[in-house]
Amino acid sequence: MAKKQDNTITWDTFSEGLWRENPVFVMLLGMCPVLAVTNSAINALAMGIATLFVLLASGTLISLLRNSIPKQVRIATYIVIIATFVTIVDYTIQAISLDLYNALGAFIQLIVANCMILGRAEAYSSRNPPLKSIVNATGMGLGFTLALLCLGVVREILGAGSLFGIDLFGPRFEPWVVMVLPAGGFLVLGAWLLLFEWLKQRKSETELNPAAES
Amino acid sequence: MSTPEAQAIQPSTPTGPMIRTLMGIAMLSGFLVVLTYQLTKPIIAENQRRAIEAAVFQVIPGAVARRDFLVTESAVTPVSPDGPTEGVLVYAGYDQQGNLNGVAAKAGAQGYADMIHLLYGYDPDCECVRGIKVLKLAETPGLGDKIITDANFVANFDALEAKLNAGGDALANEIVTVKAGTKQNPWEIDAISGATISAKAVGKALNQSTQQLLPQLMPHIDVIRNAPPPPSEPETPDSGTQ
Amino acid sequence: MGLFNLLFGQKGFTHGIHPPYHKDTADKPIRRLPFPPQLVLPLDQHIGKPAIPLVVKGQEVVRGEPIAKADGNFSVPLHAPATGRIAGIELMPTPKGPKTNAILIDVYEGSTQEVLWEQPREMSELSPQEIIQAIQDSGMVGLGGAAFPSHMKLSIPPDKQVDTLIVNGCECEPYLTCDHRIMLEHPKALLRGIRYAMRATGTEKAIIGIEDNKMDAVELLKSHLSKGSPVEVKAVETKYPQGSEKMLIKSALDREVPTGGLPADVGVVVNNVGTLAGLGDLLPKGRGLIERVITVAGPGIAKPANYLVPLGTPIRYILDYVGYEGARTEFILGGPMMGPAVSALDTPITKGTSGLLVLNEPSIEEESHKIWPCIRCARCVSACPMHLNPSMLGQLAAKRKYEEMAEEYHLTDCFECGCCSYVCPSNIPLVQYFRIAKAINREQAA
Amino acid sequence: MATETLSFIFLNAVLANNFVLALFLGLCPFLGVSGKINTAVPMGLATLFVMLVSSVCAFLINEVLVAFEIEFLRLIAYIAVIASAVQLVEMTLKKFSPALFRSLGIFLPLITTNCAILGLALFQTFKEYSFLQSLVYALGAGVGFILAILLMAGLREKLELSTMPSITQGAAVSLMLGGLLSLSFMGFAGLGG
Amino acid sequence: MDIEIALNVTTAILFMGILGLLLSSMLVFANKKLWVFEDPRIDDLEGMLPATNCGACGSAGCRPFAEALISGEVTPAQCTVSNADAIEEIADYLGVESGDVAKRVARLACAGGNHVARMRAHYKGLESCRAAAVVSGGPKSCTWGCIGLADCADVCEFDAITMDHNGLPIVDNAKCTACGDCVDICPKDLFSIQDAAHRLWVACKNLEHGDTAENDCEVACTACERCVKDSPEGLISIQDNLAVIDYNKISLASPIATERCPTGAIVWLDESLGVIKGQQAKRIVRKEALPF
Amino acid sequence: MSKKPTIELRTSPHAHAGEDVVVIMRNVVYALLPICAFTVWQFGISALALLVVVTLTCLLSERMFNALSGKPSSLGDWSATITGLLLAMTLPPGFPLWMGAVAAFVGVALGKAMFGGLGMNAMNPALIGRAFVQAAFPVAITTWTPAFFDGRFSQFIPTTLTPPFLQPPAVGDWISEVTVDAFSGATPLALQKFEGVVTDHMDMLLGTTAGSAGETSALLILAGGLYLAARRMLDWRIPVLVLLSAAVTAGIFYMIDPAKYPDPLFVVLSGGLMLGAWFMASDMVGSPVTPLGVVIYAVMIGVITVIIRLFGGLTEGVMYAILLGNAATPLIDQITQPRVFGEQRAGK
Ligand SMILES: Cc1cc2nc3c(=O)[nH]c(=O)nc-3n(C[C@H](O)[C@H](O)[C@H](O)COP(=O)(O)O)c2cc1C
Ligand SMILES: Cc1cc2nc3c(=O)[nH]c(=O)nc-3n(C[C@H](O)[C@H](O)[C@H](O)COP(=O)(O)O)c2cc1C
Ligand SMILES: Cc1cc2nc3c(=O)[nH]c(=O)nc-3n(C[C@H](O)[C@H](O)[C@H](O)COP(=O)(O)O)c2cc1C
Ligand SMILES: Cc1cc2nc3c(=O)[nH]c(=O)nc-3n(C[C@H](O)[C@H](O)[C@H](O)CO)c2cc1C
Ligand code: SF4
Ligand code: SF4
Ligand code: SF4
Ligand code: SF4
Ligand code: FES
Repeated sequence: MAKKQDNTITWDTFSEGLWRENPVFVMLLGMCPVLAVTNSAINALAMGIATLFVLLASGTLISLLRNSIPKQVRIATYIVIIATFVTIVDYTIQAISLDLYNALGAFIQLIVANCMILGRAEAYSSRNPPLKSIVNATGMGLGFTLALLCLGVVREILGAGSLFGIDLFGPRFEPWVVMVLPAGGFLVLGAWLLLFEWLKQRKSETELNPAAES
Repeated sequence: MSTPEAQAIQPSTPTGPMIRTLMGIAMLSGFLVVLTYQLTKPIIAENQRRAIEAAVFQVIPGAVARRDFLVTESAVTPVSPDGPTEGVLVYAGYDQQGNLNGVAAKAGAQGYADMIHLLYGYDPDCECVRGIKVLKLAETPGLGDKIITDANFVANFDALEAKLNAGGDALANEIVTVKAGTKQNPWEIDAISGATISAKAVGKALNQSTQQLLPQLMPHIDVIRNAPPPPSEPETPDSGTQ
Repeated sequence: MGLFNLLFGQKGFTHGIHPPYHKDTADKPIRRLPFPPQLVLPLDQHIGKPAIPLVVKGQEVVRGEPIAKADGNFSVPLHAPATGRIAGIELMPTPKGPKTNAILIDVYEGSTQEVLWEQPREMSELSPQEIIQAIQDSGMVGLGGAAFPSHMKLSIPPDKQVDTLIVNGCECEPYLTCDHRIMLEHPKALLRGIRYAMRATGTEKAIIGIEDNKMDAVELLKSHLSKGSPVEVKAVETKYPQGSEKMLIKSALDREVPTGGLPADVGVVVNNVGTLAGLGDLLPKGRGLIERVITVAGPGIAKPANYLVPLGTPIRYILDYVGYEGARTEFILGGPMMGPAVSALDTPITKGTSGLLVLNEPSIEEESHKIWPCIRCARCVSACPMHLNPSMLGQLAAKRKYEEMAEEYHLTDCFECGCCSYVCPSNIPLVQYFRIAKAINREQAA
Repeated sequence: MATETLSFIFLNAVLANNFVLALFLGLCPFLGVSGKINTAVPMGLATLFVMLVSSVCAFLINEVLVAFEIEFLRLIAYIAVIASAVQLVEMTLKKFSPALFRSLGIFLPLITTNCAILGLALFQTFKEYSFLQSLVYALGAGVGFILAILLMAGLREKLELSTMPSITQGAAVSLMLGGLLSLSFMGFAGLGG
Repeated sequence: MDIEIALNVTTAILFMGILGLLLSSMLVFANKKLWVFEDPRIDDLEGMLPATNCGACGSAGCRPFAEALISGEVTPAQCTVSNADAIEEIADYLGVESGDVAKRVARLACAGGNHVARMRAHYKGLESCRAAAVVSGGPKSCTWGCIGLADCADVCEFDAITMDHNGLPIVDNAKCTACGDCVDICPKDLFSIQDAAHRLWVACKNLEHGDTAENDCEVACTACERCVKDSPEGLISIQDNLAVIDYNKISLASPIATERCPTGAIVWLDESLGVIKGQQAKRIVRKEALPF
Repeated sequence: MSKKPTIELRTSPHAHAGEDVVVIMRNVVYALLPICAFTVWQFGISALALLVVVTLTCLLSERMFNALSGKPSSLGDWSATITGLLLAMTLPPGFPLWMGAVAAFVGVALGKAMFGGLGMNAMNPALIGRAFVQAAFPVAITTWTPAFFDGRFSQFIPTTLTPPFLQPPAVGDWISEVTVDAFSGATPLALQKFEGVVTDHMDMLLGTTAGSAGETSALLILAGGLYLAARRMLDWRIPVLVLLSAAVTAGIFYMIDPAKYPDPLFVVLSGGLMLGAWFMASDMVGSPVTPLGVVIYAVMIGVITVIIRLFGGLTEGVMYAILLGNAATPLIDQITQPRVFGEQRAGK
């Protein structure tokens, strides 16, 4: 783009990933982990943090190297860098807890293929200085984690009657098994999106209405 | 589409920098990854050992020490870095005194959603399965996972008969899963109503595995019985796992 | 294929509908209607270029005299339907939409209204070319409703071979009986007209297709035919839209007119019985088309019947004459399936008008149903004689995807018969949608 | 080495464990490119093609990795090789068959970094499939993807013509449809078990 | 043990090195041999365009317009949908002048709201002008006039058209991008795209004259020819009973032309005051619809 | 002319077959009522409560979504009533009422309202509701209770009145209390699949077996379906082809191994196939409009049903088969556009 380079870091640099350009709710990127591992809040959190780490680390490195990577090998380099950090995360999680590792399944490794990460590398880190990239990646990563949690919490509460593994409703609660199944993932995310759309429309209506009345 | 002059200029390919960058980055990655791998390897190995051990001790009541063996058609040999690599891996569990309490092996069968992988403990003395542990499960939570949580179902494996026939080439009675509440023989598994499929998969897995393993294992069971005590005394497992 | 075809082993067209026929006027002989005080004669009563007036305001004209001439080949002249004085050439409403120029004639009250202008000719001496010219001079257009200039239809382009003339006596529209009456009352004129048309087109064979609810007409016409006559009378299944030329050709000859094609592509010309009876009557006398038979019917009419009316009679006048009651009324020119409703009572009867149907309050209420969304019941699909997918077309139209309708769903093949709308339980005005779509596509193409 | 029969592997990948609807892989293109049947078809075909390519690549590389005992580099090696292979195919197409490129090729870059592809490569390795088994698995996964994306595209085209309330007109309805499809595919669970 | 690790590390690095070499060689090869030109600016420009693909610019959509921009066939300002900033950005990017295009808007040649124009019938069916128009030209007495069922407001993607309380569409000049959708949809061809700077306007299409026209609609052009006489020679003429303005001579126009119009069919459109009718146009105070 | 009439302008055709959506839908309800009545007679007040609660929830949800989207009430078109009745009929008679209400709400919300209401839905709302609760509460939805137990008109099945969000109690003890001979707790299908026991065909025809509330009496379903088919309110080809293709598929396997696979008549009479074929697969909203499409759709449903029944993890596959059929309908419609009259046949 022809836009002039703007190196100032603003609140927006950080917050756009949280809400305005939230990778999940707004951009619909990286959907697979979002739906696959959010059947419990703890998995969602772990996945979010892992992604955040990869986003941050690869973003930083790419931003640092951005001027010395020839355009033609750009993508290949980014992928290798991202894959490196994903492997690191993969082994780290195995070292921390095998149970968690088993619960997340192959999806840790699939972070490599998370469209969001390569997308951010391309669109942001390769064009901005490290500090700015870090701030932005943190925002994006947190936004992603937040979205995962939104799903994980709902799915765990309904699907297992617990939150972060803590039983909420006692043993007689009937869990809604569907929520932890694939279909539930789709439906809960769909429901969240509906909710946001509804809020958005209500907001724009209230913005319009006073004008119309006066 | 484009102006002629734009078409003419094919950007030159910076061969040197391209190769240098990609190779450099690749080697750097290789280094980083191998570093992580080496750093975490002992921890992960320890994690895995503990997980296996916990599972083995769980399915072999009373075991406190374990040794691994490879079962092949002709022999049973202890696992060692320079021993054979092919064969079925079994874990032998010994009690405090070094007596063989049982042998644990892996089994698997297609369940409702995906493969169910189990570890079961086989007691050569009573010729029965003494316990199972589900290693990997993708069944429906709340339904399929009853094969872990349902006490009645788990009780099936207190002593599930798996006796070889006279010829020693197959089970005397196939292990079968029967409808909940209709178990009559020691080689039958009472299914779980509502999760018949998962329960059947367990039965099928056990049947398949024992049918294949026992004819090879039993003739050589003494190799395991008489094996020297485990190389290094493992730390006493928590009492909870027993 | 319907039960009829199974039983009688006759090949017919598939799909179509069976609306209630209401042919109550079938036994009412054609009667003449008195002349109205003023006639309104639009210059474009036919498809093609409007005629060019030959008269000026204030001029006197006698009955039968040409008052407008054809503008080129794709046009026909107009003749004065009554003796009187030209009141002007003004914009007047027509059923087509915008007002168009029409010649107004103040009819002389005292006149005997004899036809005072004619040029008799000896038909047997005319060559096919001359017959065609005579037909154009008579101002004849398709009386079956389309008002397509008959001489154009009967001139077969040199690259086409036509072997059969099909005479359309189906009259499949409910209520209408004018064609039925013409067949019963003027069989001779009809057969004469058929002979002229066969000579003009050089066909060896003619088939008169009549729906089997008019067996009296079938018998009568058969009795007029000699053995070995090239003309054959064929009863076809009573089913709407049997009278559509594509369907009739399928039923009579088992030939399918290709999409976008004309009957001539399968070697056929189709003419309405009224058209041919008119030709049989007018050509020897050398007269112009100045009147036609229409069926006036419907629940709102006191004296439903078939009337011979001068062209240009405003429907207000007909209504006054036949007597009609009602406050909220729908006036339809033609049959209930295809006829357009008119928005002004000054609208005149034109060459293409085959009936005047009057629906008053109760019947209107019956028809005004709520529109529901398409429930995909597929009734329209199994009603459409053209085997289109009106359900899909309707849904696309509602979303204004007109191009897709034409390109992927054969919109252009729809001839607006109305079967789909008739059966639609959701009351979706499918045909209306299709007309809009076609209009817009036409405009876009232009 | 896994013992499953080829037909079981295929059917399982198409129906019971459909990559998109049961395993949650390849959702981005599934949601993104399912608006029209006309684009969903080439997308599906391109995915199938890439899956076959990457299945072969992954199998070969894995042999190398195992030989050198450097399995820990698997992820990097897989993704790098697959991405490059696909890019090579893409550029070759662009150069030598612009027509094919326009209909299929423009989807290739979208697919390269898509988790279904990598997932396939990893799963076939975890499951210790033989070469043939891997290929059949890839075929099944690809066909399953085509099935899912075609159904989705058909439904979405139909919805184009409906009068949906405004709040459901965005991405939400695609997800809901995905959910409903996923519910419907649950019927195949346990097939062959 | 340590040797093993060292070996492992070396293998790993070597492997990656070779892999990197292979991949980069491949990419080098690809870039040299398989390279196909595509102007990257097209994508950039497409990103800057509004992506409405409305076609008002005369191209088949935004991407073709971007291509035309690059080849210099068009100027950025010809995209009528982009706002001034966006056009500026595009011009900057290309290093060209944004170009000036006179603001054009859609204008309605009918003033016959339901308070002044008569209905001759009672239309029932689809609430759409197109639909009503295919039934005998619609229910309105004036068969040329606005049916008022809002097809134009429906199709306008820019929300530039609202229906007033008399059932007449009102164009918001600020929002109108002159895309022409309303021109296409109106079954009565009442809309046309006009220069916003043209002030003189005939808001009628009725081809009747005198009382007949006024019977249809109280604000119809009666073809009285007063505007023709009051204007400079040739600016206005009567064709088919309708006043027609020759916009080639628009510079001669002044509000004088509207002064003596008896019905107010010819109007002066003022930027701030809106529609101005002549002094002698009869005042219509009726607010509600005419009785049937 | 006496007085000046008001001219009405409407589009042609000015005649109409007269049978509108409401009439069709009302007749479907008529056809369903005998089945409902039989269900109540069979399972008592629990079934009645389920029917009422599910149908009312459907109606309320529909009304609520009408209000939310600012549309007029659409309860008058009876389609929500049909959804409710059919949904209730596919649930086990002792299904907890609160779960029934969830199913109804989800069915209307996800199955219908989300797409814009009547006619716009992609898949069968009743089955969406059922598929959802089947996935959410798989145990409850496979808990069957015996038909014609004593005291069914004075006593609820214990699971029926489970308080919202709680687990239904176990019914094993209660069943042995109310039944004299041992009730196996299984439907004919489950009996066949897991025990290899084939239920008497006559029992299934008459509906004296266990099963979902409304799927047990094949005879009444047939009668209702035939009534609608005779009045041309459903497309007879769909149910006939569904049943036929199911029977043929099953027949093939039966011929291969009669000991392992059930006979075709059993397949046709058991489970929800009858109800599904006559009342659900035939729902025109989710079925193709083209003649060839209808055939493909129906055969597909029949075959998938049998495949799931014989080889899948579940005992019954009709619901999934119909949902899949619905999902494939747009595609089927697209590829089976009929040959237009006069369109040149290839090679002719
Ligand atoms: C969403 C869903 C999940 C299911 N999950 C399992 C499962 O994990 N394990 C299982 O054995 N059956 C599962 N089933 C199948 C049935 O609950 C049950 O196996 C079947 O109806 C047999 O019933 P029975 O065990 O009472 O005879 C599931 C069914 C559904 C609808
Ligand atoms: C749906 C439909 C129904 C028609 N019904 C008749 C009819 O009943 N009788 C008739 O003469 N023409 C009918 N026509 C017109 C014929 O297709 C054909 O134009 C006419 O018979 C040609 O004769 P003509 O030019 O002499 O009018 C119908 C057309 C359509 C599209
Ligand atoms: C369908 C039909 C249409 C006719 N149209 C005309 C016509 O337009 N002009 C005409 O002079 N006679 C027409 N006739 C003939 C008249 O019925 C009849 O021959 C004529 O009115 C005799 O009246 P005359 O004694 O005034 O000649 C038509 C006949 C039929 C059957
Ligand atoms: C023959 C027939 C069968 C129907 N079957 C169903 C059904 O299975 N499920 C349902 O929700 N509605 C059914 N309906 C009603 C209606 O079509 C349904 O509410 C629509 O799917 C809602 O858009 C049926 C209607 C008819 C006429
Ligand atoms: S109006 Fe057109 S679409 Fe409808 S039935 Fe007739 S030909 Fe078919
Ligand atoms: S008849 Fe009407 S409701 Fe039925 S499919 Fe056709 S358009 Fe839809
Ligand atoms: S201007 Fe045309 S489209 Fe707009 S309301 Fe009037 S008639 Fe309808
Ligand atoms: S539709 Fe008409 S009013 Fe709306 S922007 Fe286009 S030209 Fe302007
Ligand atoms: S995250 Fe799986 S395809 Fe994008």
